[in-house]
Amino acid sequence: MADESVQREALVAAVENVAARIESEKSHLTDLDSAIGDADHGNNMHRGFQAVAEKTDEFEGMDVDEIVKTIGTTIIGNVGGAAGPLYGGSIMTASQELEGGITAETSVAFAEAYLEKVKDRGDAPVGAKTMVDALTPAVHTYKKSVEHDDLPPLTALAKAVDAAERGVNFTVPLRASKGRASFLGWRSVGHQDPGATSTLFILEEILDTAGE
Amino acid sequence: MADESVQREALVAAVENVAARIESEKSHLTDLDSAIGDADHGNNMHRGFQAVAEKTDEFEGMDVDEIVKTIGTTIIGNVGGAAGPLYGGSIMTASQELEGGITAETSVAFAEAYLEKVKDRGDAPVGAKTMVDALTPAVHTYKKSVEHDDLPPLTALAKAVDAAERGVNFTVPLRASKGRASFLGWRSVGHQDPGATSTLFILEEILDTAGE
Amino acid sequence: MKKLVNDPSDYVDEMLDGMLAAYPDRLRRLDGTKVLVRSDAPVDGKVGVVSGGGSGHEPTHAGYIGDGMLDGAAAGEVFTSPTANELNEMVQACDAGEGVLCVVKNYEGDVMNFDTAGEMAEMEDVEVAQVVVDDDVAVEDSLYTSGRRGVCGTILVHKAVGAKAAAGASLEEVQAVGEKVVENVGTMGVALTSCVTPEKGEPTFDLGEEELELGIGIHGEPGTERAEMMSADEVAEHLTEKVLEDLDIESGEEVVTIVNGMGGTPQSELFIVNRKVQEILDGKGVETWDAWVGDYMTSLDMMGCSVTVCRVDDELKDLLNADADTPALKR
Amino acid sequence: MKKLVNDPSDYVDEMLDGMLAAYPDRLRRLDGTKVLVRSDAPVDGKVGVVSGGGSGHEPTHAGYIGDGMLDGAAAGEVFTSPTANELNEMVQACDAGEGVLCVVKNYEGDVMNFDTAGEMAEMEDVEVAQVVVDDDVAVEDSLYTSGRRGVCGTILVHKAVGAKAAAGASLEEVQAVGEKVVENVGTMGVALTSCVTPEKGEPTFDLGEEELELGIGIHGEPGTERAEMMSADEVAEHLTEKVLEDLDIESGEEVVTIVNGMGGTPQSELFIVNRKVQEILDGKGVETWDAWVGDYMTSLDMMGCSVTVCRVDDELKDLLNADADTPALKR
Ligand SMILES: Nc1ncnc2c1ncn2[C@@H]1O[C@H](COP(=O)(O)OP(=O)(O)O)[C@@H](O)[C@H]1O
Ligand SMILES: Nc1ncnc2c1ncn2[C@@H]1O[C@H](COP(=O)(O)OP(=O)(O)O)[C@@H](O)[C@H]1O
Ligand SMILES: [Mg+2]
Ligand SMILES: [Mg+2]
Ligand SMILES: [Mg+2]
Ligand SMILES: [Mg+2]
Repeated sequence: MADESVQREALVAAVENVAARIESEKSHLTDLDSAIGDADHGNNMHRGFQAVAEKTDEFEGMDVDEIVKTIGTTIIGNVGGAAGPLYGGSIMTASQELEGGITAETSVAFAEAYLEKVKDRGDAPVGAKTMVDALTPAVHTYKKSVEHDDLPPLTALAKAVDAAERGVNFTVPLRASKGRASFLGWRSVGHQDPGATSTLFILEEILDTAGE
Repeated sequence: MADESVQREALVAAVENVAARIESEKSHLTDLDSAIGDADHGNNMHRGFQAVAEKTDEFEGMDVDEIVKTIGTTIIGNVGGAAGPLYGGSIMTASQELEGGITAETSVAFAEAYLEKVKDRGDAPVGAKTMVDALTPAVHTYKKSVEHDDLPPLTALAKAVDAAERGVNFTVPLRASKGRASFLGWRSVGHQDPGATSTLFILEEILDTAGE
Repeated sequence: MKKLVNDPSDYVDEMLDGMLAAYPDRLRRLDGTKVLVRSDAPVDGKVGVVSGGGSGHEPTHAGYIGDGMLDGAAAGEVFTSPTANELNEMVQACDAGEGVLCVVKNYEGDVMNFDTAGEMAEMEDVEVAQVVVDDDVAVEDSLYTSGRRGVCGTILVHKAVGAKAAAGASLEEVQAVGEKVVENVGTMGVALTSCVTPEKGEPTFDLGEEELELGIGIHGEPGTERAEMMSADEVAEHLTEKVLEDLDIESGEEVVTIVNGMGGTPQSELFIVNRKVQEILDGKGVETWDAWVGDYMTSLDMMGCSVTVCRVDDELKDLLNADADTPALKR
Repeated sequence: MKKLVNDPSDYVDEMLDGMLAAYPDRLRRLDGTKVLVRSDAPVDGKVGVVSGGGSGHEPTHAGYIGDGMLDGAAAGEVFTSPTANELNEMVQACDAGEGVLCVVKNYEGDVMNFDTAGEMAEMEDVEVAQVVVDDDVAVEDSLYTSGRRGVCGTILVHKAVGAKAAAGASLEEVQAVGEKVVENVGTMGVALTSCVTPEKGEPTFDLGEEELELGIGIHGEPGTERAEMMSADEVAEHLTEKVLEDLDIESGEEVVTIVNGMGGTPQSELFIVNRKVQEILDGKGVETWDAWVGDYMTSLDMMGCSVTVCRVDDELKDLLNADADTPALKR
């Protein structure tokens, strides 16, 4: 396990990469939200990760779990909408699992806690056409890869990203039963869920950062 | 000079022809008014002459001057805008000249009185880019043709129509100084005045009716 | 045409019926006309105050009928002055023997029809006076125009003369107050889009994605100048500076301002403009005594706004602040 | 983009500053937030009543701050719920020790953020209660949706709970009145055009010249159904029948109605729709006790309208009629 300052640097790099990715996907995410929502998901995510990126100076000297918690509260305090509490609140709660730093073990615990909290807050089952559809296969795959197949975390994460992508594709043919898209009834079928998509982008950037 | 009932029939025919012409030119007149006014001249004129056309039953038994007066008051009561008082009020006032029926002489007096009243009400000199620019040459030509050249009224009227048309064309290159078009300043240059145009249409129909 | 409309030729008629259905206790329609009056008109012992003009400027005119403002409002067809006949009927219905003040916007059609109506009413022994509003500073008042247009400043005239009449003033006094407002008020407007009249069904003028029209009136007529699209702050600056200059307003003076929406512009944008208008006035040491923001005098669905500034003294402040109870304005 | 706007990311901020500039005596902004409160908040001895949600619905929410309605309103970004942090600050600023009622529109974002804010405030010993408004009858409340949306009926909740709180009722009583309105109110909306958000700068959805969207919400989201363009009467019929059926309103009952504009539709058209709405109610023997017509809950510059019907009893009539003094609504 790498020491704290290496982990801190990795977190900063991850935050910067995610923020940059969200920035470049801003209008893509908003367009997805236009089709079945209210055309703000790109702006919401962008506002949140800009705020987080501006906080990286403060991370110096913080423990890893504190840093992650700060990321969560910053998102809560800047995003609003459904994405704010779902992303921010879940990161904040799950950050407790990272006490003592990021290991293969704590990362699995974090992922599980995060998923749990999203489902708890949003009350969306799998198949409701939400971020849960990207998250669930990703977390299941990550846990199985680490705990049962004994794969190194980086390999496990790559598999998780792959799983998330399938989840995103899975949302397309579904009728939404949660979130704004549910107001459209059958008309939501055929469109990709924005929140699942942003979840995938974030996982991809974490994987990229971890690979470096 | 034809007897009263022939004149009455001619008036009814003229009203019907004018109403039909205005109906077919409605959107043309409104388009002209869109460019330098408020896009209602066609509707205004149409509303007025429809109302007049619906009154022709009542003409039975009226004297010619009474009929013309009724045409004027009907226009006043149905048109509104600038066109209502200008057309309707002037017809009403000038109708006095037709006491005893339409002759070459009374028709000239009517035309002069009508022009006088329009100028009086609207206070527009020639060259202000209004109906006055069509009306003035028409009335001048009509009077000269009848009184000085001893032409038959029908020939004189044909010349007047020709004069009105020159007046309409004359409005195009002018800057408006009266009416809504004056609010546009120099931007009114290059557009044809709607009121001058409707004046020409009416004169053309009167000529056509008189020719029959 | 993107409109909630049935037969376009019933537009004004059905709009008035819809107003009556909303305010059955407040409003009454004169039979066979497009004139609405207070249900209790004429009001005993009070000078009547009436207005009118083309439709399409809602809530102007009938929205301002009620205690402390108008006794009657005549609705013409869209953007077309009402006929003299209907104006005359309105004047007569609003006369309680104290005379009637007509608030007229300076358009030749309106002026000519109100003039004729006044003559008709006077033949029936009704005392009639007029205030002609011409607050639009975009148009020069010169030999080359038919004068300045009456636009959003008219609302302040309605409010002031209505309050004066409600206070029991004479026809002459009510008229004098109206003229005081007219002398001290200026307005300038901008359009981001044309409006669509129900009869025509298409935009009155074409405006590119990156263009706007400055110096527009309220009838969908093109403005005095076409310009490149501007930011809200630039628009606010352009309009406010032009009005202040025209009125010659100086540091230390008190004013009331209106940021008026043309119908299709959301309130949020009007507030963004108001922010800048007040910043400009502040910077010049002009004191805003009251700031109105909203749709007071519109052009159907046009996007855009106008800025009105009116110099106020104690009398006008009292009158603008006085009680009013109308569908569109309550104080 | 045809908007009076500067940097789109300053949209909400500058709008709020513009409101403050218009109502400096009435409103106050909580430092560093997008929350406006009554300048005298918290009001001694009174239950606090607050609301909030995304911006773009003006005059909702801050336009309803004042005597007899809201004590505070939190503005999120356009169509985005405010953050829990800001909602919490609002709740605390509006608590005079009698507790605070939060009026929440039923969107997952709003509900989650208000929930979190409530928990935060309760940790500071503020008693918090909620009324969740879900009046949109277009959406089925079923396993297949996240429930019904809160739309224009929210205004009646604001009015009723605001009046109840002003009358000195307890938090529980105020909440109960809110729930009574929620049980008796239904709304259905139609869009003739999409709206354009300042950040996106383009229509949220495309709609052909001859199409409309039925069953829309107030966030520019597409509706439940696309249909061919209809006349005003057909639109009124469609919306009204659907609401009446859902509420099971019968002959002899009394209701208040709202014909609400979505922002880009002129008032004249709303009155044309109101005419037909009242004709339909009349035909069914339903008695309209009061009819509201105007822009109460908008979607930026969207063209379209919604029809709200709310069954009223004596208590609700008293509360809806009670004095209110806010920028957007006075009684
Ligand atoms: N109840 C829910 N549970 C899980 N995810 C949800 C829920 N509601 C919405 N989401 C996710 O949030 C995304 C929308 O986020 P965003 O557009 O930022 O917020 P809003 O819907 O408030 O405008 C959706 O695409 C969906 O993935
Ligand atoms: N002062 C005036 N004198 C003479 N004609 C005028 C005057 N003002 C307007 N007009 C004529 O009226 C026409 C416009 O009529 P119309 O569109 O029906 O009324 P409005 O201008 O009230 O909308 C103009 O084209 C012009 O010919
Ligand atoms: Mg969204
Ligand atoms: Mg015209
Ligand atoms: Mg006109
Ligand atoms: Mg949103």
